[in-house]
Parts: sequence; C-alpha cells; structure tokens
Amino acid sequence: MIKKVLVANRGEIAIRIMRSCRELGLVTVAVFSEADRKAMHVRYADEAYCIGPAPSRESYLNIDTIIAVAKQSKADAIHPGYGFLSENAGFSERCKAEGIKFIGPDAYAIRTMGDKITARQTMIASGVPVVPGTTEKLSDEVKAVEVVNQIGLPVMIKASAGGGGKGMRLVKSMDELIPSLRMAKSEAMNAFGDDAVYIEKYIESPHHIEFQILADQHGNVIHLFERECSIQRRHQKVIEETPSPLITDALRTEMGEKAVAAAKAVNYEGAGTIEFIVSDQLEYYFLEMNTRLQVEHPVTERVVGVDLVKEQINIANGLPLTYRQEELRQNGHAIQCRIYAEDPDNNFMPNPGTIKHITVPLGLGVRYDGYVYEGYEIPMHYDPMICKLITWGKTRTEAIARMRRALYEYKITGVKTSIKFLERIMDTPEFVEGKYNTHFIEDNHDRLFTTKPCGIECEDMALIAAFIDYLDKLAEVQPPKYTEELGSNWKDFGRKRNVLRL
Amino acid sequence: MIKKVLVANRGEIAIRIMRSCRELGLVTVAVFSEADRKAMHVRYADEAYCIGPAPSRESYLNIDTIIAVAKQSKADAIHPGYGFLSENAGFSERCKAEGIKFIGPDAYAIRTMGDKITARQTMIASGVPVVPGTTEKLSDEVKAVEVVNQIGLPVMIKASAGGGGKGMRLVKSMDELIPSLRMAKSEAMNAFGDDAVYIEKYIESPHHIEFQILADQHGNVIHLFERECSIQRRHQKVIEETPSPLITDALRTEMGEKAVAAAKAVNYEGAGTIEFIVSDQLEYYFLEMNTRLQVEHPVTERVVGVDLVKEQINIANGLPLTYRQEELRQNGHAIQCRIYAEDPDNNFMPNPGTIKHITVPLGLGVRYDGYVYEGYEIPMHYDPMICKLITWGKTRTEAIARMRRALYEYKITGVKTSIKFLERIMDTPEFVEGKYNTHFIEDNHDRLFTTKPCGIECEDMALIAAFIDYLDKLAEVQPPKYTEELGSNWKDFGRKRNVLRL
Amino acid sequence: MAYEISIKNRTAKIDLLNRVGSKALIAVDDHKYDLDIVEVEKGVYSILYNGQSYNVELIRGESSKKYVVNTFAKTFNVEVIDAESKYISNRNQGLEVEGANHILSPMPGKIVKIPVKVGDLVTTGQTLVVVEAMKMQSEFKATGDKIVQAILVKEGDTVDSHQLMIKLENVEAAE
Amino acid sequence: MAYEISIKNRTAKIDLLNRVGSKALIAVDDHKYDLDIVEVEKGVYSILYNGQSYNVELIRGESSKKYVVNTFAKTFNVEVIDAESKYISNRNQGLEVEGANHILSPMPGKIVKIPVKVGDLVTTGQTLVVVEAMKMQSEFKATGDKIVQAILVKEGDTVDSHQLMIKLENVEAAE
Repeated sequence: MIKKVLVANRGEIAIRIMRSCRELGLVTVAVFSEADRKAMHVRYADEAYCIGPAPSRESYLNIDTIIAVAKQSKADAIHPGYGFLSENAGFSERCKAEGIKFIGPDAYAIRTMGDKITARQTMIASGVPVVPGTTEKLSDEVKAVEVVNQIGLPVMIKASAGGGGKGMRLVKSMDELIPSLRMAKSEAMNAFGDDAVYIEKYIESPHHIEFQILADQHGNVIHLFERECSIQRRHQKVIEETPSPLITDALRTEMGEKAVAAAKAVNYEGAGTIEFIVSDQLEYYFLEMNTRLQVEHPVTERVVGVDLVKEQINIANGLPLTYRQEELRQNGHAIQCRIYAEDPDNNFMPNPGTIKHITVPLGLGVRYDGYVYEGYEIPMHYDPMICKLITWGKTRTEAIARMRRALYEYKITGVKTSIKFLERIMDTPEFVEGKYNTHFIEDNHDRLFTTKPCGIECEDMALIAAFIDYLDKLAEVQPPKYTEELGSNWKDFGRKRNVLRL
Repeated sequence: MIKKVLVANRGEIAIRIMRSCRELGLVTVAVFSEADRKAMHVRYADEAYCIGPAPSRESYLNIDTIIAVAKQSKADAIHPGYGFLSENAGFSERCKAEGIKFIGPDAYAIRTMGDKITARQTMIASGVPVVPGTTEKLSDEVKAVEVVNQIGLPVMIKASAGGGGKGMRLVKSMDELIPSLRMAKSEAMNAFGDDAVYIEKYIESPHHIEFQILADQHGNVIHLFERECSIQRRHQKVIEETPSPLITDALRTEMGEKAVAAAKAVNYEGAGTIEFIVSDQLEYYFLEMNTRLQVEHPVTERVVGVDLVKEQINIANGLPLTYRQEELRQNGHAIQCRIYAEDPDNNFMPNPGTIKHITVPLGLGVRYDGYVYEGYEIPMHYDPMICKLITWGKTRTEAIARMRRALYEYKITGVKTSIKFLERIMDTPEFVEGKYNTHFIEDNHDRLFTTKPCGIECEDMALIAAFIDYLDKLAEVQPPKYTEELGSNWKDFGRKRNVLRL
Repeated sequence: MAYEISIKNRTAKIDLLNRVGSKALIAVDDHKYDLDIVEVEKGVYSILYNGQSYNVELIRGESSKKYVVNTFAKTFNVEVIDAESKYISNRNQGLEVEGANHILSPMPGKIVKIPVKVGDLVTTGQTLVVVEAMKMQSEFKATGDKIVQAILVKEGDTVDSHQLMIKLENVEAAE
Repeated sequence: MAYEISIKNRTAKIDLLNRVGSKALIAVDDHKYDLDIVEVEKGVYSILYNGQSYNVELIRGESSKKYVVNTFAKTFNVEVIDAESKYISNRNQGLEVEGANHILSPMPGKIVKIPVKVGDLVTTGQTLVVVEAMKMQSEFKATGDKIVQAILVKEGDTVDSHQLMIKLENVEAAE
C-alpha cells in the first residue's frame, strides 16, 4: 500500500492533493522550483525539496530530478496533478521502470489518447461517435476536397499532435480549403514537429460537455456524470457546472455509457475525462480524452459526493472501485469559477504581483481551493489561476445565487483579477437561463465588458478613505512641533490626535 | 414579502444569517454595540447602526433601541439569531405589535417551552415521553419523598425557570433529598426570581440527542433528523454530529415523529429543536425545546442539504414548507467543532485578545463559519466562540479524518484556543468508535488534557525561528556603522545583509 | 486646510472639518459628509454613512499621496494633490506628449523577443517587444510611425512592472 | 557571536555560523543545523531541515527578545538572553518569592467583585477577586495564608492582560 506520495506539481492542485493524502494518513512530499520557496504547497507538505530554477522545463518538467527526489525521500508514489508532467507518457513509463507508482494511467493509454488521429480511430472502433471527418492523416489534397464534399462545409482542420489552438483552421468556403490546409500543416510542423493534420465537420453552436470516469486495475469502469464547460474564452474554460442545463436524463445515460466504453478501449486506469462536443440538436461527438484529474473536478465531487483524489489513490493501490455505477447519484447543483490574476478590462493581460489583502468567501455551500496568501508574491513563471471557487445549491438557481454571494465576499487587493467579470457572467440572462454554448462570451461581449457604474457617492467614499489614510499616515510621520506641544507630553498628543488640527 | 432584514445579533451567526439573506436578494441591517464598531457583521451588512455601549443589556438586549433602528431603517423583519433576544417572548410580542415580522415563533410557543414545568405538562398531554418525575411545581416536601420513592434514586432537582445548571441538584441518597430541595429552591429564587422546582429521574449514562424541526404558518411540521450532542463540558456542547452513532433507523423515525408532535403541541412556527435525553438502553425522554436556530445547525444543513435560514425566511413570509418529510434524506456524515478563545491547558480560562495571524482550513468537505480576522480584537464582553468548523464525509470515518485535517490546517495566533483539545478528542478511541455519552470528557480526562510531546528537534526549531527573527529585526533597527560602511551605499548594504556579520 | 484630490478625470476639493474618534465631518466639493470611518485592517476602511456600510480597500502607491482604491463596484487611482504634486505636474506637462513614446511593461515578465533595433523606422501596429508572463505572451506595438531611439532591455531579461523597455521618437522630431 | 536562549526550563547556546540567502547553518548547544529558513508571512517562518517542512509562528513580546512561539505540537515562551537580560534576571532573583503575592489578571476582563480589603488576613483558597470575561467569571484565590497589602483595582474596573490587581504579603513578613 502507498504510504508516501510525492506531488509533482505546485499551486492549488498540489495542496488539494495533499489534503486528501493527509486525510488518508499518507506522508506528503512537495517539490518546488527556486521561485517557489515561499509557495503554500511547500509549507503544507510534510517534506519539501528544491528541484531547480524557476522555468518549468528546468524544474517541474525535469523528470530526472523529480525521480531522484522520489528515491531520496523514499516516496512510493507520484501524483502528477494536472498540467506539467501529468500527460507525459514517458514520465508514466519512467516511474514504472523505477518501481514508483505513477498515480494515473500507463503510457499506452496516454499515448493513444494523446495523438488525436489514433484516438479518433480507437473511438470509432469502440462505437463512440466522433465528429464526421477523416480518420487518417491527410496528405493528399485531392482526398481533402473529397472529404469536404462528403461531410459539407464548414470544416475544421486540426493538427493530430495539437492542442491550444495551434495548427487549427476554420474553413467556410471551398476555395479557402487548400491554402488553409497548407498553412495548418506548416504551423503544426513548427509547433509540434509533426505535420499530420485531419479534417472534422465544424459544429456551429457547440456545447462542451465532458464525463468524469474512474477505472480500476481490474477492468471496472464507472462514470460520475457530466460537467458542462461551455463558458470558454479563447478555448480556456472559465466556468464549469454540473448537471449540464442542456442534456436530458436519457442522453446522460447514453453518453455516460459511451464514456465508459472510451476508457475501456485503452485499458484505462485511474481518473480521466472524456470530452464531447454536443450540438443544439443534442448530437454528441467524442472530442478528446484528458488522462488526468481536471481543474474542474470539484463540481463533480460536490454533487456526486466522492473525493476523486482518494479514489485515484485507492485505484493506484490496486483496490477495486469503491462504488458501483448504480450507487451514484447527482445531488443538487455545483458551479465552479476560475479566478485568474489578470486584468479583464485590459484584454486579460496577466497580472502577477504581491497579494496585499485577501478575504476568502466562506460559509454554507462554498468551497475555495486556492494557494495564495497575504504577502505572497505570485510568480510570473506559472499559470495565472489563483483559485477556484465552487458553490453548491439544492437547485441551479440557488447555486448561482450563492456564487454571486461568494464573489461579492471575495476581496483581493494587490493583483487584478477576473472577479468582476465573473460576477457579470452570473448576471447575464443566457447564463441564468442555462441557454448558452461556447460562443457565450463572444455573444455577450458588450454586457460582459461594461463595468458597473460607481455613482458620485461611491467615488467620494474612495476619495475620503484615501484622504483619511493620507492624513493619518502624515500624523504618524511628523512629530509634534515643539512650539505647539511645549509643556504637553506624548500621552496628551496621542489622545489629541483623534481630533486633528490642520 | 420580506425585503429587508435586521439581524439582532453579532459574531458568526449574524454573518451566517446575512449570507443567506444576500443569496435571497434581501437587504441586511446590522446593529452593533460600541465595542463592535470593527466587528465583521458591521462590515458585511448593507446597513449598520450603533445601538449602545458594550454590555449586552445596554445594546444587544435593548429591545427599544433595536425596534427603533428597525423602524428607522425600514426593516420589515428581525432575525434574532441565537442567544440574546432569540428566546425572549416579550421581544417576539413587541415585534408583532410594531408590525415587524419576528423570524421565529410567537410569544405563546416561547413561553410554554421556556417554562420547564409547563413544557413537561404540554409534552405529556401530546404523548411525548418525559423523564419520570413530578409534573407540577413541588412545594410539599412530603410529596417529594413520595415521588422519589416511586421513581427511585438517583434523581435530579431542577428549577422550572432554569438554565445553565443553576438551581440544579443531583440527589443520590434519601437523606440528601430535603436539604438539596431547600437549596435548589433558594438558588432558583436568587437566579430567576422564581423558586419553582421539580424532580426528575437521573439518567445514568445519558446521551444528548436533538431533532431539528421546521414548522410553517399552515400547521405543516417536518423534522430534519437528529444531531448527537453528547460531547459536552460543563453542560456546554463542544462537538456535534449527524447522524448519531447511537440510534437506529427505527428509533430515528419514532423520535422524529415525537419531535413533530412536540412542535405541533405549541402551534410552533419556524425552525426549532427538540432536545431528548437517551439512555444506553435507547429509552428516550423529552428534555426541552429550543425555540430558535441552534449553534449546531450546520451539520443538519450539510447532511440534509437544506439552508435552514432560508427556510426560516420562507416560513416568515407565510409560504408553505419547501419540503415534504418523505423527500428528506441524510446523505453522508457531518461533524461540527466549536472553537473557543480559551485556554484548555488552564481550566478553559477565556482568552480575549487580538488575532495576529490566522490560516483558515479550506477545501473539499470543509465549512468554516467564523467572524474574526487578522488584527481584530476579540472583545471581552461576549461569547468566547470564534468559529465553528464543520466537515462532511461520505462516512463517519471520513468526516473524522477530514476534521483532523481541518484542525491541522487551522492556525491562529494571538489568542489561545481549544484547537489542540479538539484534535485530542478526534484521536480518542471512544469518540472514533462512536461509543460515548455526556460523561465523555470526564471519562477521558487524562488523555484529553495531556499535551503532545514536542521532541528536542521541534523545540530547537522554535528556538531557531525566534533567534533568526531577533537577529533580522536587530539588523533592521541598527543602521550600518559609518566606519565599516564608508564608501558603500544603501543598495550594497541591502545586498550584503543576507550574509550577516556578527 | 482644504486639499485637492484627483480621481479619474475629476479633481475635487476635500477638507476635514471635524473629527472625534471614528466620527468625521468631511467636505468633498460642495457636499458635506457626516460619517463614521475606521481602519479595520491594514489598508481596509469601514465607512458608515447614512446607515450604509461601505468597505474601501487601499493600496498605498510609490508616494504617500498616491493610492489604488477598491470600492465594491470599481477600482480607482486616487492622488492627494499638495504643492509638491502641483509643481511636478506642471513641470511634466510639456513632456506628456512623449507618453506614447515610452514603452513600459505593464507587469513583471520576461523579454521573449525584440524584433527591432535602435534607429529602425517602425510603422503603426509593428511589434516592438514581446513579453511573457504566466505562460502568456503579450506583444507591444507602435501606435504611430516612429523611430526606435533606445532599447533598454535585451532578450531573456526579466522586467518589473512599469519598467521602461523601449524609447521611440516621433518621425517629425527626427527629421 | 553565540547567544543564550531560553525555552521552558532549558537554556541553550545558539549561534549563527553562516547564512546565505535563506540557507543558514545554526548551532544549538552541540547540534549543528544546516537548514533553509524564510519568513513567509509576518511572524510566520517556513523551515526546511533534512527534507522536513516545519512551520513556526511567532508573536513578538513586549521586548524584542521575548517571543511566544507556536510549533505544530506546542506553544512556548522563548527569550533571547543578552547582557541586559542577564542583569535584569539577576536583579530579579531576590524578588522571585514574591511572584505568588502578585495577583495578575491573565486576560482582559472586568472586575466583578473584590471580597477582601487592605489589611485582611486571608487563608489558602480564599477568593480575592472575581474577574469576568466572555460571559465567564473566574475567581482568583490565595495560595497560602497572607495579608492583603494593596488593592489596585475596584469593582467595575476594566483590566488588561497581566495587569496587577492585588498585592499580598506573607504572614511571616508582616509579623
């Protein structure tokens, strides 16, 4: 059984993993870059080791050093979190070779799902619907024209090794096809060293809905229902919720079964996510599989009542799944907001800096997963996400009201954040009604980027607070004038200072 | 419909109530004593008014002033929280007379349940079992002997108007009876101006189990299951949990029905709690009814999935109950620890003071209801409870593990707290196994009052941190000597300070 | 003594007329505020005015006169103006045109690329420098036809917030 | 330069042998600690020693040499001892017996009752003063047969933490 877990990550996810380890009585080992000596995960862990300079590739991505720390500290398992090495097949393989349990799937599953063309082929073979398009690498331009004629415009050209929008091209008319194909191939080669691309039908009003799955080492696979992740900005999720306001019970059951089939197709082990794209007409297609814990996993935890990190560790221990599919239920509604250190009023420019003051939202139905604290300097080297705010409610309406309340309570000074932007989303009719797709932010641009007015009284309060602070600081710095204060003493001065003479 | 709520309370409960008001879109009005200008509930509310000097009877118990503020601010309802005016029948009456909705029961229910002899009589008439003993005020000493002969020793003498252990006497032998009776009467007269006492059989290994009820204005009453509150110190609850590890499903159903009957007997309206005393043999007896929200209400909220304050407001609005009995279920397990500013190593001496630093426990399954913040000075005038920590788990074992983790994360300096004491309870076998009664703290005294050893290395870390802090503060205060620093500048000095020359 | 204080494009007169404990009487332009103001945490003020409870958070700036102020609805830059500020402000007025010619980094970051060199003639929209922070690259572009006068950083450098990276001059000025 | 530092009944020698950045080599008595120590928040130190991560919180006391130190397991009073502290400590040694004769309030509170007056002869366990804080009354009792020498507070007074309330003298001393 696992006794000591090295967490090969930083930020909120490192702490979230260590919390579950602590509840299980496991010893935790943190690793940190030179920029992270003061980071919360170093303080939280039982043990902590420096693994190199600030840039990720010299620290959090350095497999050799991380393995060396695991051996030195006698950790018997490594949890990769998300990002960094979490979907690196070589790292999973290396852990195995070194006799350290990688908490996640094996290299085969990561590789198969990591290459989009192979993943598409595997899904088709398992009866999981994929977006209509090519199933093989496209090299022949004549073949491309044929495919497009068959599936119809518009289409999307995508890089097989792709991610993050690179090597992607939307084609709306036939004469754009060949030039776009060539550009996509060249971009893919530059970005990934692999020019393999494929063509998919472009879904006009797409919804992004994903299913959480858990698979043990004995071939048992269950799903923990869906997460709706259609509120996105530049392909980055901003808000996630479960249940999805879009899908029906029947569709939920069907998609859940397909998600389980997808995981079985690669002999999956651990926690994973099957992402689907769903049209307004509720047609659904496999998009990709994330072979790790997701940023948005807490909404599932709250509604299904399962600690996913504990389940991951349970599975890594070779134990059978704790739950059978029929035991699981969705109870109430959960929403997550991601809060970034960025300036929504200035094109979401990242805003690293020092946290001056923070008030965390608390109370009934609120979960806060973060890592920053007062006086902490957010380094410029890593992800700008500073916390995730999760609210639960008996109903979707209550969960939204509670999120509004939590965002109202959440105060942070020192860095700019997306809090106000998120508040505006909570007030947008399309969101409140649950009728939105991935174009939501674009479609509601004007409303979402209009700041609330602050009347003259509110402005005056800002002036007054600054003015009083200025006067009080001045009074602290300037000792009393001798002529005025002659004969009085400091005690008098202190008493009189409340009534300031100017 | 209620639009603006005045919260006639302070501390964590004032904030907890305002949170639900905010989620419902209601405007909140805080009232505060002169000692509470900087209190969090003043900062949290939409409006805030000072109602008098620090002592409670001149502020938080001052009905006239509170009513005046409600009228001035045009609040249409008053939530009394717990303590202060929450069980004051006259206040409920006065609100009604002034046309302000009191969020709670009417004066009749408060009065009936507030007088213990009347409450006993009412319960007997409604078929709710009470502890065997007298049903009327005892004046005749001969009658007393008769009663004791009938129900058997030991017995408890209690004041009818009583509370807080005053006017209470345990009688173990017949010759103690008459002297104890006389002393109890005299104490009751001194404390409550009423010498009415009664005799109850003393239950040897009592469990304190209470049922949460909700009753609307239309005669509908439901219960939200039980809370186990047997971990007590000097009749003060320390830890509460739900479900109770003691009772069975059948008993839960039966006691729930009796709780509903008890509420119906006084035409109850709002949220209330029926307290029972339960023997090891699962005999149960009505103890008293609390006609208000309880400190421990969050464990019920978490397990049943209901926001009790929202239900109170719903009921106050004259609406029917949101739930039917058969819709309610207990989902998982919740535990609450009350954290006090007191020194468990020094006879729980209260420890008001200024909060220097605080780290709040967060993450999956943890709820924190508090009100103190860094730099806040806890006033000496009010209750020493600084927060309630609530954890949830799929099982009782997980809820305990999570509470251990949460207590580990909770760091607070500046005042002494009961955190370590609570940690020791979480590690005590009787608690872990769920086999405890109200004698738990007494029975486990040695274990609960033994502090964990801190080895030489741990001690040395304390020394080293203090020493480094001392040196660094010294270096900040003392400017460089002229002779040494000649020719260098401040920038150089700043750089060199890291390598300290002594 | 009345001060001037600026917020957005507005400059207001502000005066503390009376103060006892946390109670203060303050005039802002023509309006008198009779309120209760207290610093509850470092830089966090609670203000009660007409029964309303306001929370205002301040971040003190480089000088004791400059603040970033967060109210519930908005964030403002506020500056108390005294004789010294006025002098500096007057002196700087002539230089203001040059604002657009100073390329500052708005955040701490790392210089990824500088695709121009000193003496280059650059046109509107041309990228001058690429800065990376938090895994995101931001490009800083010329807002007019200019000449690169000076480059004060090099690729791989770390920059602070508000650090001057590149100076431009207007084409007319160079002619 | 080595210092002395006290914790509980122990007085240790402590010396900073070397320090570069957050790395420090510190001797405590005969043990050398090669560790990494950094103040992460005001008064909160993170120490890494032999891979272990320790968190230590300090509250600075009345003097710069006195600390209350919270480790995970326990809270300690720690004092750095220099020449000045030694002098004061030596001077106070003669007075130590009187400790039990100074009745201090351990917390801020309000004087509810003083059932004795100056000159009273009190016996072990007799209540001298009742202080109320946070709705709880605490009684302070005589720990021996003594005479009330002085009463420095009166009923209704508010007292601070560690404030001297009553002075006693030993019966022998008064005889």
